[in-house]
Amino acid sequence: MSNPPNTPTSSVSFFNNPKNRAIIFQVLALGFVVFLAYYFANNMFANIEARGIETGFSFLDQVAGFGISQTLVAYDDGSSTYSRVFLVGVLNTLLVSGIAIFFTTILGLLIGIGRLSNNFLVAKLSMVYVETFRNIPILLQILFWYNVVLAALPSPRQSLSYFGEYFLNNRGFLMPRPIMEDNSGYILAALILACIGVFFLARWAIKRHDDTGEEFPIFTVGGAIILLAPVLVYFVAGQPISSEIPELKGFNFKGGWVIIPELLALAFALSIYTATYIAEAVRAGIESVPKGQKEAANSLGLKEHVILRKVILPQALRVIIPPVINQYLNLVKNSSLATAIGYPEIVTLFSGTTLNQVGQAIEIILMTMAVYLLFSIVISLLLNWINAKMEIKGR
Amino acid sequence: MIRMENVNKWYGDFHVLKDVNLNVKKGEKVVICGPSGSGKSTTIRCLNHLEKFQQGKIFIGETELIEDVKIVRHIRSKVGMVFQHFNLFPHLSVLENLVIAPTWVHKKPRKEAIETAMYYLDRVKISDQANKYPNQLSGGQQQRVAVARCLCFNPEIMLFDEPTSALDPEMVSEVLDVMVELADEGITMICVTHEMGFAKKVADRVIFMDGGQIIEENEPHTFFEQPESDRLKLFLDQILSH
Amino acid sequence: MIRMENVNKWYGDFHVLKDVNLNVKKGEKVVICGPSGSGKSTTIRCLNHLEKFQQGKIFIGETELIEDVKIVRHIRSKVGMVFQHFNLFPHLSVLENLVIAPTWVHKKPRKEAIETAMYYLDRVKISDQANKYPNQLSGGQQQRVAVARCLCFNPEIMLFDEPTSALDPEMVSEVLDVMVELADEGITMICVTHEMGFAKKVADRVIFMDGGQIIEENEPHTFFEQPESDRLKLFLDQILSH
Amino acid sequence: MAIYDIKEAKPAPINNRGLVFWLRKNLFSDIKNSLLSLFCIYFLFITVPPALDWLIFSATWSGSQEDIVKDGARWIFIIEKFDQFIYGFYPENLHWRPLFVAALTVAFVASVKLLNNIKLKIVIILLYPFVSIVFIHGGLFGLETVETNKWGGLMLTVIVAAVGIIASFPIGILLALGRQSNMPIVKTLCVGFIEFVRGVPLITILFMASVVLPLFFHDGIDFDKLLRALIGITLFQAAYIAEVVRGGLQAIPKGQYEASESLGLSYWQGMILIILPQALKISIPNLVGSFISLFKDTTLVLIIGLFDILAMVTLTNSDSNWLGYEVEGYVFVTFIYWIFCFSMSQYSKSVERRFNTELK
Amino acid sequence: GTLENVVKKGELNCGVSTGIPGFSATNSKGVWEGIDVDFCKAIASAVLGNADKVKYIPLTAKERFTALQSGEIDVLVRSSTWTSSRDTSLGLNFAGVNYYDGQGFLINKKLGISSAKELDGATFCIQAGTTTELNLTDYFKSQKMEYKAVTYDTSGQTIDGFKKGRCDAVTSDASQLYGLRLKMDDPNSVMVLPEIISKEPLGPVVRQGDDDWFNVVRWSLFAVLEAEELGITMANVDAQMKSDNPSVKRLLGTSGDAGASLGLDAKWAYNMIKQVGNYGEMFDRNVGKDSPLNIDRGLNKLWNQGGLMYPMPIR
Ligand SMILES: Nc1ncnc2c1ncn2[C@@H]1O[C@H](COP(=O)(O)OP(=O)(O)OP(=O)(O)O)[C@@H](O)[C@H]1O
Ligand SMILES: Nc1ncnc2c1ncn2[C@@H]1O[C@H](COP(=O)(O)OP(=O)(O)OP(=O)(O)O)[C@@H](O)[C@H]1O
Ligand SMILES: [Mg+2]
Ligand SMILES: [Mg+2]
Repeated sequence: MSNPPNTPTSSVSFFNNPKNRAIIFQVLALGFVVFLAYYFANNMFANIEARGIETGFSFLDQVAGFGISQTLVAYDDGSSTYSRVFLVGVLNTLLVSGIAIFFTTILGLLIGIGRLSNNFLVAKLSMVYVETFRNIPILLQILFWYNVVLAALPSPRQSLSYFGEYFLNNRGFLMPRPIMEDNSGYILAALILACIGVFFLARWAIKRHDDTGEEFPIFTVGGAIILLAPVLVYFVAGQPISSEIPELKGFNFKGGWVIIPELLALAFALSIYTATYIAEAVRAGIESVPKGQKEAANSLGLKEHVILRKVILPQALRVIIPPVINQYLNLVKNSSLATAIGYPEIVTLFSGTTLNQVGQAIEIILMTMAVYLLFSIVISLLLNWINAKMEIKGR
Repeated sequence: MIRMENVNKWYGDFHVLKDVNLNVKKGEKVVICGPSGSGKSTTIRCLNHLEKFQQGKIFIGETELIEDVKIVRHIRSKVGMVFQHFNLFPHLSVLENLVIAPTWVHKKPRKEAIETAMYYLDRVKISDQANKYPNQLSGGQQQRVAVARCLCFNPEIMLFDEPTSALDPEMVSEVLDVMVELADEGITMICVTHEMGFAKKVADRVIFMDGGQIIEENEPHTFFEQPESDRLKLFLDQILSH
Repeated sequence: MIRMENVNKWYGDFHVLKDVNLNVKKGEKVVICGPSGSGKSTTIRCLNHLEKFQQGKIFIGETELIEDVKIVRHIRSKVGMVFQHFNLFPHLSVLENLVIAPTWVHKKPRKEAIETAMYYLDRVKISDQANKYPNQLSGGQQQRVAVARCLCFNPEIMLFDEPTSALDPEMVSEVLDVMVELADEGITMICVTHEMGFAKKVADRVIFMDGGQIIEENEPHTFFEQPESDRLKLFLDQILSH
Repeated sequence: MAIYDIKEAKPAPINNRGLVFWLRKNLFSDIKNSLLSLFCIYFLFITVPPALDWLIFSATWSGSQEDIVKDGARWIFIIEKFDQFIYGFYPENLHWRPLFVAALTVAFVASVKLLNNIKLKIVIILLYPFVSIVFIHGGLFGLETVETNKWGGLMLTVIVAAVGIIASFPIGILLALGRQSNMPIVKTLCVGFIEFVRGVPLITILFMASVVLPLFFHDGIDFDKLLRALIGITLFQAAYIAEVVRGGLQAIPKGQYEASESLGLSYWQGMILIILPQALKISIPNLVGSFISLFKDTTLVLIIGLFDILAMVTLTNSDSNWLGYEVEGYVFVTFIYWIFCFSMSQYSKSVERRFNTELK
Repeated sequence: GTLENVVKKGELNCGVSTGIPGFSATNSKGVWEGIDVDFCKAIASAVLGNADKVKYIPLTAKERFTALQSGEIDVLVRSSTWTSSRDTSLGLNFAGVNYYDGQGFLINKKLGISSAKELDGATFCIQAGTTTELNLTDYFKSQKMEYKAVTYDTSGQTIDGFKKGRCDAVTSDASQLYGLRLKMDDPNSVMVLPEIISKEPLGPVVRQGDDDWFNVVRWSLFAVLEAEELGITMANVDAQMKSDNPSVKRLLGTSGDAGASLGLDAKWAYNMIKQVGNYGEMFDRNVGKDSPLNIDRGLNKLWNQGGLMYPMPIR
């Protein structure tokens, strides 16, 4: 039962130990990367030095001195600085992304459901939609829609007018700007109160359902309260909001709010393009719920809306949401293509105009990239959180 | 309790159910068997309107089954169905699976619904699993949950579509036990199954379907011992030699 | 041939192997059995360094098994392993599966490797399947290919990890036959299996593991007929009643 | 108790068959559906005939600008500028060279698919890019050099996409392996690179490549603009490929790694012989998907002043003899892109289907 | 330095625009033409003796300076305005002025105005990253008027936006406006307003800190101007080689060492004039009276004819 123990061949060669190998390899890799970084940085500084290019972020405090066609925060072309330009760009990116995300979600949802429709035409048209717009580069679509939008709209003097307060022309879509007067605070208060009220109403409705099984139409009632309360207060408080109606003065409209055509075209193109991906995600999500689930719910006698809310959606959303959020991120990144049609978002304003006026390419491009990285980090954190929340147990 | 009168159904041009006539009295237990594709599932799925049919009439109790949302829902609340793959809701705990129909369909208070649910879970002997999720249970346990889910709204009729065929052999007898127990309580029951032991033990009547029609029906003893039609003989040969 | 000295292994905080001592002589055939999770797989996976261990020593032949790329590769070329799920390479034909190690690890000329491969395929009686792909073979045939793949580099020791448990009952005896034949040729063999018939027939020694340690070892007759420890008695009861 | 006669199958009732039934079932099953159908029909009615009319029936297909009488598309513009759309500024007398490379590519794909001899395959695979570059760029074997600033049009689009995918492939695989490895530093570096690149838009990377990259090198080192764009695109694509390949690697059962280890294969042998062939095979549909994205993204080189097919359309539109033909140009480019992308996506779907049936 | 590099490569990398008619644009055969292009050619013939040894690198406005800084191009001839900040903080040097320009407005005649002062509240199409953007702000601030700007990436897009009615006016260097006007479907429906709101001296740019190369570019410019002043043209340059005029002899290299001190061939100026012509010829051919643009020479006349073009003496 025993072999005499031989002296083990334990002269471990240093390089044959996998641990050592891993360490050596990693040190080499790290060294290579550090060297590369050093080499680039070194060249960069040498080049910058040799060519007398300024460095640092002091340019952010200089006055920019150019006009921007859409600014969400106060911006004065004679006195605002480049840091303000940066902020304007970021906000404009967020604005167009937000609008596009809103519409692409609705459109994608409709098309995705449409693809599963038992109406032959709806299903086929949805498919054609997806296969068409998904296979055309987004840049081409942006250029195309911009040209179409501009070509289709009339000049300011021939504006299409709605209710005498809303106007559509090739300078954009104009609408009245609300002007808050003294008592307008009450309206805001009413809105907030209504929201709080509806929140408690919803809790009460759930409790009542738990206690008695009676359903309460919380969506209709809640929606009505949130809508009606501010309106009511508006009249009670003596109509404290007036509006500044856009007016044709000279060759342009003055006053009011305006949505510029670049924003329209960009939001439109982004929505249409991204919706194809969202539609596919929605379809995959709904198809991922086995047919038996619906049958089982039916055989329990559940109503259609309860089936949708309690059985189908919770399972489908789990599959739908991650790809959809990734598409949101893609949409934000694609909004950078606005530079082709001159919508003033971060890339146009900062990597474009500012870069050219200031000439500090490295700082400016890094700052631009940092903005997008920040977006993507926030979105992936959100995604992880949602994934963790929606996980089905026991899989 | 259940009356099917000359029910005909087509899938496109394919004639699946041919003049099916079936009468089941209150408390009766009927087993349906037959080769694969003979229309057994389709027949019982017609009974709670999971499938539409094109000709004929079906009555559940006094009510005729017509395409009307209210009536369909009313009938479904009287008819419980247990599927081959159980179709539990994987995102809900066992308890929630049981509570969902009573609270949303029968407007029961949640507390009451939970009590009932626990009662039935107890009856199928898995009340200790109430807070687990379906995927954490074995096949046999899942099947019991499915049975309990139906029982929760106290149906007058239970339909079973091959409730044991997806189970490991050990589980089969477990589930059959539950069904036998149910049968003893006098509930009306239609069961598609090939478990001959079960048929012999509890069925009042066994029905043999083939090619979309009822070929032969009889009480179990005669059915198995003295089959009349050739097709049934052939079929019994096959499953018994097995 | 194989010597394990006080081998200890932890997964995180979980102590999987507790002071395992094992001596296997050249040509000896050892069967390891024990309940699920008792550390059987872990033990034999340590022998060709698929798992690391934290304490103790293992000698294969004269060589101590240490973390050194060369030595590990040397030892692996002496030790063949057959997995429960065979782990054939599905993208390679049967012949390529057999040829890959000799040509790439042992630097044999391809022609020679093919000859050896055909020889061993012949020995496991599937030389006619040489050009098929693993997925086109039955479980039993796949298992034979896995055995042949090991034999191709002429190992001194063969390890089997439950080689039959993924097979249909008919296949089991087929595969066991191949193993018996191998055993007769005098190769050293360690086999994790619950096939008691096999153990009785070929094993020189049977080892019972539980909770990460060796509880009892004996020659087969005594092992099965006069188990000493209570745990083994219980275990044998279970598997025999089954 | 009872035994019944066997009945013949009857045809379905008339209201359950035929065109009328099909229409009822698929288009007019209830009021909501009927409304939807009517809306769709109306929509098709107002869009399809005018579109077809503009595209085909009223279009001008030949002749000169003076001959345009009809109100439809003026395809003569496309025909006139066709060579520029395809070859950019590539010298006219040398157009046979890109054409030859196109033919070569077909032959290459065919031979890789059909040949069985692995060694020959590898030789061909290694030789192909080299031969293609020599033919397009020239400068060797007595071929006249054609500078990259003369490349343009569809040719440039295809080159950018092809180089992007070919060059990014090995880098992507290395990144994927790095991300899967258990060496913390290597892993961190790879994860950092991948996530960074995936987090920023391609055009910022292109800006970086076109504007900043030259600052990173010594004075003497002078990269071609196209080359810099290609470097940017390759790094970008590599990060996406890495994620696709990682998906494939994760799908390979652990047993495959163990088996290759237990046979004594080293890490790289195991990877190259056992794991990667399987992982890449399952990744094919996703690889094609990421290739389609890249192909679409090539349009962005327009923004850094390279003249791909889309940029050629904008450029040819500033020819003062041919003003106002953007629409035809855009439609043409749209069509080209659509054909390419759609056929690729159909291909990847067919591959996916084949895998699904092969799965056992 | 750059000079040696260019000689070694045998080719001049010249940065031009992506399409400004008359300055640098491709013709229908895809060949580059324009006054800026001609100046590239002139430098190439001075340095390499061959006007065709130029590699044109089309650049958008925002790429141009970085391309020069990074060494991608040897010289930038892309209608770039000479300003103090560009000359100092961008690390660039302007070698001279090859076109005196000013910013003007292009409007649709339908607007019915005749002066820029009536443009209060108008929307302008402009190109990103140019001095135009800044001047516009200054001008409207000083006039206490309001305006809106739509900023595009390239001049092509700018004029497209104008064509489609996105803006009331295009503002840009006046010279460009004439070119852009030709891009309209009906050039007569638009007009250039008389006001010039800024000084736009356009000239070739080189990197700072490379004086040899700077000299070559600067004196190439002076040489073509000097040639015009001396009446040396493409057609008569061979005959002028025999001229006794000392200035001509110094310029054409038959006496003196102007070429050598620049590090160039003695026939450097001869090559330029022979292959590209003098400044007047370049001007007339590309933007002046022999071109569709038909721009008046105005400030770009020689000093002795009432203009600002004043070549420094070559001696
Ligand atoms: N949606 C459908 N469309 C067309 N044919 C169908 C459809 N569903 C079922 N069938 C056909 O109808 C016939 C009856 O199906 P059914 O499921 O009722 O058979 P079954 O007797 O339950 O068989 P099994 O024992 O296999 O469950 C089969 O031939 C089947 O192929
Ligand atoms: N990677 C791991 N991490 C943590 N614990 C593990 C890991 N692999 C195995 N174990 C645990 O180690 C113990 C021994 O596992 P091992 O696979 O050796 O058991 P076994 O005797 O082969 O069982 P079986 O008969 O089921 O194959 C088990 O309790 C198992 O849960
Ligand atoms: Mg069935
Ligand atoms: Mg095991």
